Amino acid sequence: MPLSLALLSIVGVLASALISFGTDRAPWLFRFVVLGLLAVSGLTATAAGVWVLLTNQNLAIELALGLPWLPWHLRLDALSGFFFAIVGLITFVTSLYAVNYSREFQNSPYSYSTLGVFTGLFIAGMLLVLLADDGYAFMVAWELMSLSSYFLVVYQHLNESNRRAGFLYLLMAHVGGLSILLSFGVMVGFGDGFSFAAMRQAALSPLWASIVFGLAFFGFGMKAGLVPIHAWLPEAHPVAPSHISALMSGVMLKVAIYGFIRVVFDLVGDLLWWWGLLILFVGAASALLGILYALMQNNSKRLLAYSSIENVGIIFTALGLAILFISTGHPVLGALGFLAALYHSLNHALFKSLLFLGAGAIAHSSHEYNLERMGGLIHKLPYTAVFFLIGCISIASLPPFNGFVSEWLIFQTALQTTALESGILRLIIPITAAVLALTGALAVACFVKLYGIAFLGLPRTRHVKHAREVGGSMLASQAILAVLCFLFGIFPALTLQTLAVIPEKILATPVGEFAASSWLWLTPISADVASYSPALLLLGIVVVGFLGWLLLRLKKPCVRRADTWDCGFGGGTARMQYTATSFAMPIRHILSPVWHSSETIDEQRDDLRPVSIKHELHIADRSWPVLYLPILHYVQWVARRIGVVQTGNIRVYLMYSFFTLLAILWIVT
Amino acid sequence: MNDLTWVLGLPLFGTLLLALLRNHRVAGWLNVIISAMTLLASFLLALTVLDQNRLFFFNNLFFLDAFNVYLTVLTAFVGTTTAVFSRPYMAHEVEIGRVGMRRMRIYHSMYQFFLFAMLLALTSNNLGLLWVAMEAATLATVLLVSLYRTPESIEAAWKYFILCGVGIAQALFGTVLLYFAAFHVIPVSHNALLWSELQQYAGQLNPTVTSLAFVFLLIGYGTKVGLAPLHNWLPDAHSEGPTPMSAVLSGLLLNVALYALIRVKIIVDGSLETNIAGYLMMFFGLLSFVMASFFLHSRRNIKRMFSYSSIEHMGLMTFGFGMGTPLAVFAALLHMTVHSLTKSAIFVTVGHACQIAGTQSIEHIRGLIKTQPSVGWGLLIGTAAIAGFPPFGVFTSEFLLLTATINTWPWLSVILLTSLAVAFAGLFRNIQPMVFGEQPAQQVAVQANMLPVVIHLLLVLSLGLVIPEFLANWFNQVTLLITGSGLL
Amino acid sequence: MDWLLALLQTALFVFGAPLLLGWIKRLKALSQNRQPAPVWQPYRDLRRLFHKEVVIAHHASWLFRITPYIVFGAVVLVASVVPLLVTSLPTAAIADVIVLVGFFALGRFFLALAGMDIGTAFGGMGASREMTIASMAEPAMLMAVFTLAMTASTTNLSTAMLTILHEGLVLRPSFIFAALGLMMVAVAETGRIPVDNPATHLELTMVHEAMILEYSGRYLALIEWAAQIKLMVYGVLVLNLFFPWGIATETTTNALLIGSVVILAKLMLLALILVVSETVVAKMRLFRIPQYLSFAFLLCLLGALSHVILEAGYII
Amino acid sequence: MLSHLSLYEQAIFVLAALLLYTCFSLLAHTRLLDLIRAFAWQGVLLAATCALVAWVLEQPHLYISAILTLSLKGFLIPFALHRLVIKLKLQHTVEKVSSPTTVLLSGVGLVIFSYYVALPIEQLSTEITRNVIAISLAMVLLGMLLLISRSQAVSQVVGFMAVENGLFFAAVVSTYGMPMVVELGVAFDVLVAMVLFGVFFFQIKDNLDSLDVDQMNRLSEVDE
Repeated sequence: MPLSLALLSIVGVLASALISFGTDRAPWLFRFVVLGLLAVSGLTATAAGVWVLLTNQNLAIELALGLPWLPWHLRLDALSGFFFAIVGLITFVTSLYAVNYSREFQNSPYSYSTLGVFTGLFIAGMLLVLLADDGYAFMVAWELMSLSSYFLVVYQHLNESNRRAGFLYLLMAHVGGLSILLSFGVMVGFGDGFSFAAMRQAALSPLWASIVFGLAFFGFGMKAGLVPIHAWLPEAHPVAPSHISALMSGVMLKVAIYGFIRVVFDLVGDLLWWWGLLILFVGAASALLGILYALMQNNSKRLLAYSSIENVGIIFTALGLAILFISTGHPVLGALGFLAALYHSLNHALFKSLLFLGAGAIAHSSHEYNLERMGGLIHKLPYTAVFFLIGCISIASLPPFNGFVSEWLIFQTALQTTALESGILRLIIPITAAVLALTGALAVACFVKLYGIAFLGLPRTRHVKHAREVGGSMLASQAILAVLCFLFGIFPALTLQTLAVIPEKILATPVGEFAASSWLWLTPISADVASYSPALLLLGIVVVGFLGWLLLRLKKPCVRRADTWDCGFGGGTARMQYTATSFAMPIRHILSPVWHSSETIDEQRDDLRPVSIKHELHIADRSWPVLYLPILHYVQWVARRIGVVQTGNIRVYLMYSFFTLLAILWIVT
Repeated sequence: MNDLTWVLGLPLFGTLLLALLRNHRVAGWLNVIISAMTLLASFLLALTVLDQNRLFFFNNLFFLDAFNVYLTVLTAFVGTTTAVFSRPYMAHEVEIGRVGMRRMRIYHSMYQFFLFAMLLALTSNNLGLLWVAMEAATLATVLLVSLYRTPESIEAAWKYFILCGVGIAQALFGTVLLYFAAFHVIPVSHNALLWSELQQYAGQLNPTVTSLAFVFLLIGYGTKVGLAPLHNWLPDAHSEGPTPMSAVLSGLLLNVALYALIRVKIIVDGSLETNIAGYLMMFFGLLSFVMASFFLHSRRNIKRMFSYSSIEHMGLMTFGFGMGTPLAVFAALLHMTVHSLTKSAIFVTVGHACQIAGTQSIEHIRGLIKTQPSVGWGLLIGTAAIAGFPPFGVFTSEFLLLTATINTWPWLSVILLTSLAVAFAGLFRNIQPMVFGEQPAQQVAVQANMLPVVIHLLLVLSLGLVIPEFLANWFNQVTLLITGSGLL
Repeated sequence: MDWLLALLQTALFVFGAPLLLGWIKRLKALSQNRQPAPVWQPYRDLRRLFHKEVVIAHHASWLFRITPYIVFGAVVLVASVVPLLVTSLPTAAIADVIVLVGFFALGRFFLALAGMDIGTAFGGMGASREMTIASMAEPAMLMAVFTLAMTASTTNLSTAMLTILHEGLVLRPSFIFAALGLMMVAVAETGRIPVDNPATHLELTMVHEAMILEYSGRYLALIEWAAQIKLMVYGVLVLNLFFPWGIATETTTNALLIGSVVILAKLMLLALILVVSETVVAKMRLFRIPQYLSFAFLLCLLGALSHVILEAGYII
Repeated sequence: MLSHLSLYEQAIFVLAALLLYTCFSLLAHTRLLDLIRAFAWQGVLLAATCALVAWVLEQPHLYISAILTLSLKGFLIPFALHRLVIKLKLQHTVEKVSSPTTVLLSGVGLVIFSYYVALPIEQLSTEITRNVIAISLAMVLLGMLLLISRSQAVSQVVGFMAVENGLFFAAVVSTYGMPMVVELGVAFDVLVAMVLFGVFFFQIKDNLDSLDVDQMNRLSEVDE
């Protein structure tokens, strides 16, 4: 039954794609029928996923598609159900959002039909990836997802940046896909057949298992945007329409993580400890570098994209811990890390989508992505401001919201390092945790910058000053996500008890005390090791705040509005505010070698006073000069060299065939 | 009067008729109609062949089995759709005065003659006759390549003529050697060139002679398949001739040449105990594949670029057939089908694109989606299909080929994947700017018939989604024929 | 009963914090041989501030006005979690030390936003500097916590104290490092010299003050008060985590009495140390602070290291 | 040891030697008209061989191919080429072969190579066929050498035809010709090819006013 629901949702999504062919003539068709269908399918998918998760079923079906001897195997189990629910939920929210947002393209050179068709295919691809139960179906769905999202990235193809990003994105996706395909191929080589069941049976020697792991890690890591192969992500995600960015950053990355979990934890099975170490390093590096780069961005959506890299890094760190613990014989702790990863995936999907939708709302009302030109929006977009604030608190992993819970779980897992025998690991893991702590602190700084510059202070440009609050559907969608961020932060115990079935299924280990612990108390290992009760905390903070407020209310409040204190000079203007760049300046100076930055200040001064000061700052991603450009140049070089073969002189050509003939004759005799 | 007479007779009749007909518009229509009738006939033929699996005609001079009847249908089909495309295309060429009436007559009659030669080569049981047909096809296409009489087209035609002529001559030498080997073995000596006989007596042929023969045949037909380093004629011929010709060259001629090679390989494998033929084909296939994938970067002429992509895919097929495991052969057959469908569709769109922009140079074709969305999307989706993105059929065949490679030569699969990625990058970096972005001022939409593109791409798409049972069985029969062991 | 005790302890925190500050100021004045203000001066200041009228910039948003309550609430909650007199109170289980760090971060987050809300250069500057310092300090802090947690194998404060108490007086190199590191971090977090100077209003040097420059009246009172509580919380943390002896483990009257006396003594001592250090050390440039904090981090790292190598013993 | 062989075989050997000689003379001649003459002689010799085989071994159908060869390769094509050369005013052009001696020496090398290649073919026939195959292989390779070493379109055509002569020789002697269908087909193809070549000469002449194929280098991928 849940499976048929899931299939139904996919059919609905595809149907929406079909309908959109007609939307160029009838925009209302797009805004109401197509998006409505998408929203409904999203809800259906969520229902299917949650259902499977709660009842912990494992349903399979074979569609008569694909190859005659290899039909499409589809399966819906707890793991895929969980991610299915995430995808469905975000699909629902974003399509609700798009009802108002898509007006933006009403009178633009870009057609609704393109948007609708490829959005449908994109979502269908993601859902199918989650359902696929054999390598062939998986690859088809995976590449479908990549290809259709490429068309969404280049949707506004008149801007150079979109085209560049699109090409880079598709290239990276293709390379990653091929690597994943190869990893499947190896497993097929040792097992029989492409169905996941057969791959599970495949008996791999540690070497081959490591090769599979390496290929899968590269392929899925490419898609998830791990450092150093992340460079496509901050290019591609921001340039898509905002609700698509939300889908890509919030959901598609999760699909990549799902794939990684499926292949490494489920199909390969017996894990080696050094995999965990590798993932731990790469994950921590991604988290740290991701947030550091995010901190330097002044484009709201680029900033969010980089912070996606950070969060993916955090998730992979947790997975690395899980592998380490499992491979060293502590399945329960491993399961804890695993759960932390899952929970953070869920949370990231929620708040990252929320923030992207918020950024979209800002752009929708003020046509502005550049932080340096925003400011004071809290007065113009009051509701969006509240939701965005909630998003920022959550992503900065501050209590009592959801982001904090998953980070807390990861810390708790890391602190169980004493259980390990190897002293090296016992030392490395806390250091990684410290790196995570640094990441968290930087994240707070980063989102203070984002929110403070964008929403607070004085408006820095005219059109920002005249921005107006966005429409109902956009607000509603953000509200839903904000509320969810709050709820998942307040009732983590319930969620984790539900999720506990997944590691039980995948890793075949009962999960610590989640089953036992009550809804109020979150006690991952045991009550006297660590406990956390966000509900009570919330209660406390409300009570205290309220008491304080009451005490002050006892006597008549006398509040006077006055000008800002301007040190007696007068005339404080918006341009005197701290800018986004200056906000990040101290950190940029302290950690300067991280960025590939060039700063030029030229200052005209007559004898004493400066007349004009021109300041230029360019901050680039190091992965370009280090990784990408060399490969590009190499390929270019070969391509140019190989042209020599085609000299254009017929006698040379004849010589080729002549000598080839002689050579083969020589070989044959 | 059997179906084969129709299949061969119609194009021959068309050749003569169109050679005499003056009015090029009527000729265009007739071209379509005759090709369509040929297609119909080949369908009927296929139906008769598929139930009793091998047929002989004209005292064994011709024969049909699953392999060549499938290629016959494919040839007739692509021939027809291309004819549909060529009608408006050539009309436009006449309008802008690139070709005159006389040459239009040559064009149409040669088009039919080319089809005839292809079908003859496919259906003949006699290797000598096969050779003759191939040579005839070369001659016909030489005329088509030089149709525009520009210095470039003359040059291209000359190179094509000499290179393929010499190559095919070597193929003839190979045939002679084969004949010589069979001469003393096969009782009825004038049957000694019949493929069916040769296959029957393959075991008794002198291995030395057959291996020598195979070398020459490989060089000979390999030149026509476009295997590196014998491929040099291919980009020139593709880029300078009229686009419908490029479509049929890529879609059909290369296939037929490869078909001939495989026929020979079957016999040689029968006589040799080593798998030398297979290794040679694998080597040249891989070489062409890798080389072409790099060639796709930094090209100036769009048609040249796609001709390199043809080389790449022919290399892939040759590699697959060379590998010779049932899975590989099945994959290669599938790849043959989807490649010729996709590639001819691409050439159709490319032809229109060039007419829109009035040039073949890549950096002058821009913003097709704005000028003529149908062409732009056609080109983009066709490219995505040929680059091996699912859910298109090319992905399926490449996937199977990769699986076969991993099962037999695991380390080669790394090379394959790398050059697949390189090739993809090469294709898209050139295509994307042509399709997206702002359009140049002088660009205007042309009267285009996108029906062939739609049909082809839909077919490829459906092959990617599901391979119907009968087709699978059909391919399986062919696999059985080639490798001696089926897949299903 | 326990809940009542917890409430009482929290109240003690909240209302005792100004006293600690007063004591520190007095000591400082004495050390700089100035005429000291009475110890309860901070209470007077707070009272005055509460009665003053509030002046708010014209375009200050609602965020500016709720921030003080949030900051105060967060700090009070933290105070309610930290064992002052007695361990194993029910409140201690609500949050562990990581949550505690998180709550400080929450307060800081809102304070920084409030600073930017006005749209002056000062606010932004203060927020930026505060965030920079905090992001440097947090890893060090957590590293210290981890060292502790690895020893006591818990992040729950009262449990940790109990474990350390049970093990009795063990000389742990790791604790020496961790304690030093934590102290340095505490100095940075509470905005004392040499990281920040609570007594200055020079825009070149001020960090915390720059953020709250626009606050006045009762809002300022709340924020100041919160700062005082924070100071005390850190003090108590350092003391009770590393030198928990004397803290009441069961809720009998004399145990409580002993506990309160002991903690009072300890705090007075700590204040003395702080004052001495503040009088001998000078305020640092902003870009020297990272070195200071990385040194703190190094200490904490050494702590963890020595725990793994020397105490946990076996190493592969 | 030649004395063991029958008269017929000796005759075949003589003809083979002569054919080989004509190939070398093709390589040696740098004037087009001489080249064409030598080619004509080759055709005649081929026809003679054909007739001889037909007469000695009673292969009546070989008479037809003998006649075909004589008329096509012996007279028609050389004559046509001659006419063309005159028409295109090429009779006085002397081709510049980079180093004629190297070409000839490599030709000798090719002959040896082809013997080496044909060596393993012993059983299933007398060594006469083996030698014949060696010779014809040599002729094919020499023809290609001619194609490579000459830059004149005309001499390339001659080289092309020489290649065909070589394999025709093999066909005639070792297998008494091919089945009739093939014979006719081949002849037809050669004829058409010749006609096309004729057409092309004029077009090339028009387009790049000389028949030097080295000047055909518009279509290349170099310097991209």
